[in-house]
Amino acid sequence: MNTTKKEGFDLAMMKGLKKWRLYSLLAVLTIFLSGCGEEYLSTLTPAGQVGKEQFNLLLLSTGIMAIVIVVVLIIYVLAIVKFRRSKVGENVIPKQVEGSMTLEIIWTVIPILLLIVLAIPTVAYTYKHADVSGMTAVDAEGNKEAVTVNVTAKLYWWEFEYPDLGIVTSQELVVPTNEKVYFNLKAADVKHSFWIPTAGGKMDTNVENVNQFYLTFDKESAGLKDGVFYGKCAELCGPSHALMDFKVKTIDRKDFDVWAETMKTTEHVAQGELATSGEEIFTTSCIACHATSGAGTAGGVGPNLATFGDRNRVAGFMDLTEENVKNWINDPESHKPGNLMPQPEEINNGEKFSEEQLDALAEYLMGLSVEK
Amino acid sequence: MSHDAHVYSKSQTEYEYTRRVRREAMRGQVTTFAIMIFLTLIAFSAVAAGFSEYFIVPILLLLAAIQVVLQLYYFMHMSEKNHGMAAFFLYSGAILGFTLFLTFLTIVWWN
Amino acid sequence: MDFNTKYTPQSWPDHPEQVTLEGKNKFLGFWLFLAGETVLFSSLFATYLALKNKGPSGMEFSTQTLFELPLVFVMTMILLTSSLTSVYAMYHMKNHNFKGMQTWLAITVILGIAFLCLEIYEFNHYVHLGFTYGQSAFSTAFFTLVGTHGLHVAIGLGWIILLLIRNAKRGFSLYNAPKYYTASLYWHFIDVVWVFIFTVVYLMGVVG
Amino acid sequence: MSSIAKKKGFGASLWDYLTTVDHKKIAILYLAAGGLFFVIGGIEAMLIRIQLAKPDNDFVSAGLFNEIITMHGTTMIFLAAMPLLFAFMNAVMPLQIGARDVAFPFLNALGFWLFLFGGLFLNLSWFMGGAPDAGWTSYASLSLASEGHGVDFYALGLQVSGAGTYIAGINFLVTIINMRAPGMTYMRMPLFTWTTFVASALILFAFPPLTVGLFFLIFDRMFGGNFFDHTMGGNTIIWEHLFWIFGHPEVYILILPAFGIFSEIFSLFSRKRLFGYSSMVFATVLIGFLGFMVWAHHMFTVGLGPTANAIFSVATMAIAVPTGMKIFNWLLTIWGGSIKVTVPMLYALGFIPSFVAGGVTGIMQAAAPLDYQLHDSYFIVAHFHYVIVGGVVLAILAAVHLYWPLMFNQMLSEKLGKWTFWFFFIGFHCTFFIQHFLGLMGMPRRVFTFGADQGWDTFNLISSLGAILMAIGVIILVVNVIITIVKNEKVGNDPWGDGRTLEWAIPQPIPFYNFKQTPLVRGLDTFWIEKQEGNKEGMTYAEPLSDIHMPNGSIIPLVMSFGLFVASFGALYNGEKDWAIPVLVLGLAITFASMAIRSIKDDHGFHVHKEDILKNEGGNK
Ligand code: HEA
Ligand code: HEA
Ligand code: HEC
Ligand code: CUA
Ligand SMILES: [Cu+2]
Repeated sequence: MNTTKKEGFDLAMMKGLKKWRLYSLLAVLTIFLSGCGEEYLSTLTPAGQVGKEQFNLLLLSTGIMAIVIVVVLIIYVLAIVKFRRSKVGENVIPKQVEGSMTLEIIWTVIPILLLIVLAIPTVAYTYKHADVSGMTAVDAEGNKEAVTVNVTAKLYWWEFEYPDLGIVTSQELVVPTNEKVYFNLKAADVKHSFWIPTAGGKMDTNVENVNQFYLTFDKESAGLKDGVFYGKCAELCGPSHALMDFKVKTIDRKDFDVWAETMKTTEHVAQGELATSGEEIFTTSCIACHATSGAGTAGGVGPNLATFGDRNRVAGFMDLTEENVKNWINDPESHKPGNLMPQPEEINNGEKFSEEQLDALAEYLMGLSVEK
Repeated sequence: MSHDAHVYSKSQTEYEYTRRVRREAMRGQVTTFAIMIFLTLIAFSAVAAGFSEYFIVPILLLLAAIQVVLQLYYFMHMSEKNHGMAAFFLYSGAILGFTLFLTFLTIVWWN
Repeated sequence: MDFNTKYTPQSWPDHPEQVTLEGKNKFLGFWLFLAGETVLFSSLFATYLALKNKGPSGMEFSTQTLFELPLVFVMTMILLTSSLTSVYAMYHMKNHNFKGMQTWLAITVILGIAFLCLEIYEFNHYVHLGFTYGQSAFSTAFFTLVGTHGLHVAIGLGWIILLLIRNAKRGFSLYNAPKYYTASLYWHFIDVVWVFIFTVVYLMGVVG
Repeated sequence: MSSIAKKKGFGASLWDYLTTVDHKKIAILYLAAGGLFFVIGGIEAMLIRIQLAKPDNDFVSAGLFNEIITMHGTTMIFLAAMPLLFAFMNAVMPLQIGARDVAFPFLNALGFWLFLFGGLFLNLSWFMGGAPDAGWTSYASLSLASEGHGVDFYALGLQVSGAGTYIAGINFLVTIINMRAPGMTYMRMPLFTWTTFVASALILFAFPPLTVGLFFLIFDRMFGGNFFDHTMGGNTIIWEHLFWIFGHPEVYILILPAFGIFSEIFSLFSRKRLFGYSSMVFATVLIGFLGFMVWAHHMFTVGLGPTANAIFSVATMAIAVPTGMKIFNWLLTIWGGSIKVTVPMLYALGFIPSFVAGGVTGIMQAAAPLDYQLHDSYFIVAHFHYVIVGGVVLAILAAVHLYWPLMFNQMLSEKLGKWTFWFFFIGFHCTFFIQHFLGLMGMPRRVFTFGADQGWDTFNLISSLGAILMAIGVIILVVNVIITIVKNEKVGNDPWGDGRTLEWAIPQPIPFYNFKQTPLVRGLDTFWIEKQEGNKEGMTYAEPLSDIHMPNGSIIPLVMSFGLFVASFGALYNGEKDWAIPVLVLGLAITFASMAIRSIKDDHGFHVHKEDILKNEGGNK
């Protein structure tokens, strides 16, 4: 929060406002605003440079708007108090004033000035936040410097491909901290929108083109309540739009490299009898849609499950418990209306999975991990 | 309506005068038409002749614009008085339409 | 003064379409309508430009290969001429020459029908080539833009024919003069749109 | 024809309304239909708030929730707010400019019936397999993917009712340009007339892109077109542009008449000339103009690129300037006046802080990088309800009270009116203020439910409780209306005592031909001028008493609209039912046949004779 205050201050300085009066206003606002919302979800607790800059813009604009509102309210209250008919007398005919040139000029010029103050950082940030030129930068050996993630939004889940690392995951985005992470965004079916409130504003995933932008993550997610930041789909995309959540794990660059490496190399082996029988069912019924290896490219029909055991949600929104995994497999439709995972009857010869089969599948799936 | 104009009969000279004015105006219209045909011919033959695209497209648009102005001002009498509001709204519409062109040519894109 | 007042060429007002309040309203309202139509067609044109030559991968049709200029040229000439004939009709209306007006409008109608037949022929031809409405975004946009114009022609024809028949026995009045006048405005507007169609769709399409 | 005051049976009155071309009766039709749709949209809003009152609620299902929000937005904007404003435009504007009726009475009726049948068609979707569920914006990829016929109902229903709106727009424009009474120069027109004028101009230009967009959607969904199907080369962004080129002006179509209504109220109940009249007019026109240059601010996150975003950001911010001019001019109007806090004035006073709060959040959203955060979050929901409910709906409620005596020659109860106001006003702030924070706290809009772990519970509950207060307010209003109608106490003209404009000068009940002689306008606030100069009658006349020419009523508008209603069913079931195409053809045939009949059958109207006019002096004699 200290940095936020400082940046709010810098911004104000930069634009040469009545410095410290605005500063104190902004400070108060900051404290007030960050009072609400959850740390892992709120735009008011930004955890990355883009989010912070947008938060500064929020503070600056709120400050300006507060000035406007106060001015209006003062005139308004005075007018109502002073000029009630009960005060001025029942039969008074007020002077029929036509208008005032001076006043007109004042209330044209002052708003224009206020807007200019807002417009300058707006335009500057607009260009800054759209600058993805660093995406293609390479180091001396010709390796890409920055992490690029290809995000594909699908009904109702997210696929994250790391093209330069040759790995793919889903539902849970893993990114290194303190550097720019670039995103290529697109949708596979209908339009969605990719939003990590704490990291910065959203970008739509369109069906006919690839959008690009970047975010930075300054804070490791390990200390958060669930150990992750929340991500959201922000464009209405069908019945389960509300449930199209994803999670973001931010780790430092060293850990990230380790993670990427294990993703590429880990071949999963089922541990124990139950899990092995689960694997069997899985390879007959599920493997057609779900990959279990982290190496690969985008284009899965269903989420890649290589890191399933490391996640903290099932299907993006239910707590990761054995119970929920079973419930999900047993009846995806009732949990996430309209989603594209078939009901068990469709993949299990017209029958529901038995309790044992579900147990086995759950055991197997919970064991899928690259971190443990 | 209660306040319509009164029937007013022109005198013979007045009448003949207006007829003559109209006839001349009609001749003007035929000239306009000839110009329009001529412009169309230029446009089509320019394309048939196969000049370069960058040369031809502006010319085509210019020719079209001239034709439209001729239609509006002569055939549709926008040059006559009493068309102020009509012109105002038509041009507003045209300007908006132009903005639409610009937009659709710039910020609708392809994969 | 009444709608039913009979006029002589001498007493016939200079702007018979704008003498009554109803006429004035119709006149202005129609121009406003045309202003709205301008935006409507602009939207169609803009969409057409955005979707021109766009289709499923491997689409074989393009503006360069599809369009045939001679036919379009003939259509253009016909429509332009019909604009002139309707100017003649209005000329006769001002001169209080009812027969003249009806005759010229009838010629306009015939030209309009000829135009429409050629357009139908053209569409039919494309469909036979396989360039159907649902073939690609390009085909959809093309048929919608040009077809909307064609629909306007058809409506204009219906309107003028109705006027011709309706008033054949009645002659001029201040009641129908504005109707004739606005119908002719409409017809010119159709021509204006066509100027853009033959320029933007056909000529610029063939060029590239 | 001249037997006006005779008591009629129910059947006759009904027929009278079905065939009327009188702007005053059409106003009542708009008021009734718009009011009905407002209640329907309000009930949908209540369902939304009930569902969101607590986390993980299952009061409605996910799919149904999407239908509800879509229908709520669509109904409120197209079928409630706009028609209600049309009601007052019809009732008041011709009187304000001293006209006998609108320019095209027949088209006026046609516009209403098109709107009504379009609205009915849209709402029939509830009973015919499901309502549209792609949001009121119906973004193309989703609206093409949406199953069932919901979106078809949306596209066809809006097409039909949109045609009605378009017609109404042209009608008002021509009326104002051509039919002002002698002396009523443009710069003497009351502000409500001015805002009607500019809003109508916006309709003229904003509806064609919507029409085109809806046709594209209809073609794509029902007739095999490919406008938005990207696998066939189509492009969904075209829909977004077309929708917002319409959609942004649309919000000014709503707010400008509201501004007009408040301008009338402020000056009337302050007994003072509107401060800065000419700059108010200028601001209205400027807002209308700028309204067309900013649509892409709804598309900042689409990926149009920084240059487009920067341009549209700055252009959007510019709208604060003319709007601010208006706000300050209103403040200066009451400043130095003699403020009487009647119910309409109460709404006007409530409007100022509410609308300013909503307007400034609009400016915040206009800052593109900030909007990346705010877009599609509850912050947006808060913004637009602040401007729409705090601006448009308050204006409509104010106008109901203000113009009730003009339309019905009765006065709504001031006491109940104040109760309505306070419930509605407090409920409104309670519901929507808190939503700003929900948005900032990461809550996306259009979510049918939310998890308990996200910190949104309390605020959502507060929001839902506020909505209940609003509903109570509305119910009190309904009660008020019923009581007033039953009591039926006549009040005569100028019931507020301080009327300034021509509509208050006309005797009550207003004769169907309005002014027996066209009035002469001698300045801004012409009625006020006449009263100040001691003119008892309140009007000077520009012409001697003579016969009045009036149009005949006609059932054709209704039949014509009904034809399109029928045709819509045909289009909807195209390719699915055998009878679809025949029904489509039948419907269009009905419409075109009625059009032909209309143009073949001369309808010269009738004359009201001088003697009858003299016999039929209005209520204040
Ligand atoms: C009546 C309806 C109405 C009105 C009047 C407005 C008015 C404004 N709106 Fe709003 N808007 C909507 C209805 C309306 N809006 C709706 C329905 C949506 C959502 C649609 C959807 O997605 O479903 C929306 C969405 C919307 C967005 C898109 C947000 C997003 O989806 O990401 C934006 C972005 O710029 C915006 C901006 C504005 C602005 C700048 C104004 C301005 O006109 C406001 C101007 C007024 C003031 C600023 C206050 C008074 C001024 C002063 C006192 C002077 C001094 C002020 C300053 C110096 C700031 N609106
Ligand atoms: C004119 C426009 C208008 C109006 C007036 C309103 C009025 C209200 N709106 Fe809404 N709203 C929109 C336009 C409007 N809205 C739009 C365009 C959307 C976006 C849709 C979309 O995303 O696609 C939206 C979305 C929207 C949402 C977000 C949904 C979502 O994103 O998930 C919410 C949630 O709180 C909401 C609530 C309300 C409430 C509580 C009211 C209240 O003010 C309503 C008050 C009225 C009543 C409460 C009437 C109650 C009547 C009764 C209870 C019956 C009495 C009956 C008899 C006596 C017979 N609206
Ligand atoms: C036709 C393809 C398909 C088949 C077959 C299929 N699934 Fe899925 N599965 C999906 C899709 C699509 C999703 C994403 C659903 C969503 O979140 O909207 C999914 C999601 C899941 C999830 C949640 C993933 C996460 O990241 O949280 C689990 C667990 C799962 N499936 C397990 C299974 C099991 C076990 C089977 C076999 C018994 C199976 N799936 C068969 C398509 C399939
Ligand atoms: Cu995906 Cu909403
Ligand atoms: Cu907008």
